[in-house]
Amino acid sequence: MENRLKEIIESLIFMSLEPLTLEKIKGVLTEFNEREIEQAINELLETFVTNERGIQIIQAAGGYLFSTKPEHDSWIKRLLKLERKNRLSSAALETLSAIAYHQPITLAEISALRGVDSSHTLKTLLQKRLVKIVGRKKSPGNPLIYRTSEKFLAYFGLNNIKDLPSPEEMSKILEEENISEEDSPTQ
Amino acid sequence: MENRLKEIIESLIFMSLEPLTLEKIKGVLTEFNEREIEQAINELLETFVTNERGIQIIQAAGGYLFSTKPEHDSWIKRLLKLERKNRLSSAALETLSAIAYHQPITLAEISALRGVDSSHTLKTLLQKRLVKIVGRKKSPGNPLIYRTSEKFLAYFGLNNIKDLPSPEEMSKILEEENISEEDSPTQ
Amino acid sequence: MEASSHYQVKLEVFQGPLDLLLFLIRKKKIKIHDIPMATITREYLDYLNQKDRINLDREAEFLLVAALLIYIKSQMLLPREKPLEEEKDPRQILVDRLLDYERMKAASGLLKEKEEEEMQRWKRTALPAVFSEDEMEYTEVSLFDLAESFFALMKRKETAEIKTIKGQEYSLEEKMKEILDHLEEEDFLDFLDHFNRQESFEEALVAFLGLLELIKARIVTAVQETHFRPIKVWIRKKNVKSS
Repeated sequence: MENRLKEIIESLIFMSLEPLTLEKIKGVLTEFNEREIEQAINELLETFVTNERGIQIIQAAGGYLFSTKPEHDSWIKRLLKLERKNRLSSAALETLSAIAYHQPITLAEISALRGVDSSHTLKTLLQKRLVKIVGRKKSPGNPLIYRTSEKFLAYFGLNNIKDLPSPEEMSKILEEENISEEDSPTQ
Repeated sequence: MENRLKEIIESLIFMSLEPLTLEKIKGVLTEFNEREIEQAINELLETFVTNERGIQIIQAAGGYLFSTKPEHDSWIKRLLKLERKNRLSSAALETLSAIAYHQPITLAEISALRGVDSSHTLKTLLQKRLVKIVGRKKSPGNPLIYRTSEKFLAYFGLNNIKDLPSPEEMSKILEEENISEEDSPTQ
Repeated sequence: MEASSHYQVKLEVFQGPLDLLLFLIRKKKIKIHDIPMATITREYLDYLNQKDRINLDREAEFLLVAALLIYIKSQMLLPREKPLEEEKDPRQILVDRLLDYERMKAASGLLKEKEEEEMQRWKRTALPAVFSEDEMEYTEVSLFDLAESFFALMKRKETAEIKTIKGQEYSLEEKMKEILDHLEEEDFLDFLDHFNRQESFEEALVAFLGLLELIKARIVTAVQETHFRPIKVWIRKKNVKSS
């Protein structure tokens, strides 16, 4: 029975194009209790660690999803006849990190942080669905406010926005970098 | 090495949208000889026979393809139904946007705006309770008039219908072409 | 003092004035907290002087920060009766902005690494045709989608109204190109959706003929769902046969 549950969950994850959340799995498997389900998922994940498999289940954006392994990248590109995937511009990455760390945030605030008008980059990010409008700020002009989306998490392989280093951790990393730079003999 | 080959083939089959033929596999894996490839495929197929897996590789239309097991059909249907509940087709989205921005509105007005008969999508939206009937218009035929519902606000995370991005804001976001911004993808 | 021209760095490589400023500060290996205003201001202005490659829009942003630098510098040069308290340091506003910026910059570097990692993992953007249930046409929508959809609708209507009646002729090639363009972007083209989007019956007809042409030419494949399902046709891009 347990094995069957594991199999069912595997097929559900397989059939989902977006990370499949635990809630959704539970919502489908109403005749199993939550404990059983959670345990089956854990066991399922384990089988992928030990087995020699070309595909694996990863956790992203709060859910589970099938993905190929990084080391097979070049073969898949050959199959799909793709040279490379498009990457985000550095402006887009900068804008995304401004939003990720300061959300919810307005366009004016993003531009102020970056020191550059960011409306065009924001548009690109909205169209790529990496950013979403979540309402308005209660301030003069009632500007729209933005947040990173679920797709943002999936795109960067994050399970949760909290997986990003906190601002404090970030400052610490930066300080250490600066110190080691100062200490380096190549002055 | 052999195991690696098996893994690669598995990931190729996974990524293929159509049954992946032996020729195509050979065409991608040019550095392996045909024998090796054929053997690896056979071994790969065997692992799916013995293992308790939710998905399997089947042969169809002259190629290999991942498939779920027939006995899991009912669960998968449940999942798809669940996902469907939360999703909107592009036609539904368009209809919903016409209602959101022009409410109160009649079916004839919606259809005129969209240029296509919208009775079917309107029905879907009513079923999903994103739209509600609020009365009849005092005009010939007394057609029903529609508005977006509370659930609509919740779905889009709005406090108030006035929080919808205005057409002016959208045109600013979508139309502005700012050549100066640095959006070319970085290598 | 080393000449700034020694660094052959174009202004374009900077994401903005703060990025340039941060670069200059790092180059001097000084801490953000104690910026030597005179030096940095001079270097910054030197960079702006090679401005032949920046366009007006960005120049304004660079000049704004230049003005800020000069202002801070002037504040520091003013004779004071008593020494400034720490929090009154006129540089503080700049320091805060730079620290914020530096953090963001570091975070964006981190995102870049993550992106690079994720690029090597392939996820499916569509399910194999065998499984295609009609869920495929459904997408998760956001407020932006909603507003965008309306915007597109209005645009379509607007152009439809402006267009006066002309001898409506639709080119087969154009319609074929439309389909291929769509397939460049997406893995699938939902056949019905596509035809619903055509403005008139004639146009839809030409689009359909275009589709048939593409199938005949084996550029696309129309896949019908298995067995007893209601007729639902999917189109997908087929890799050009190498043989």
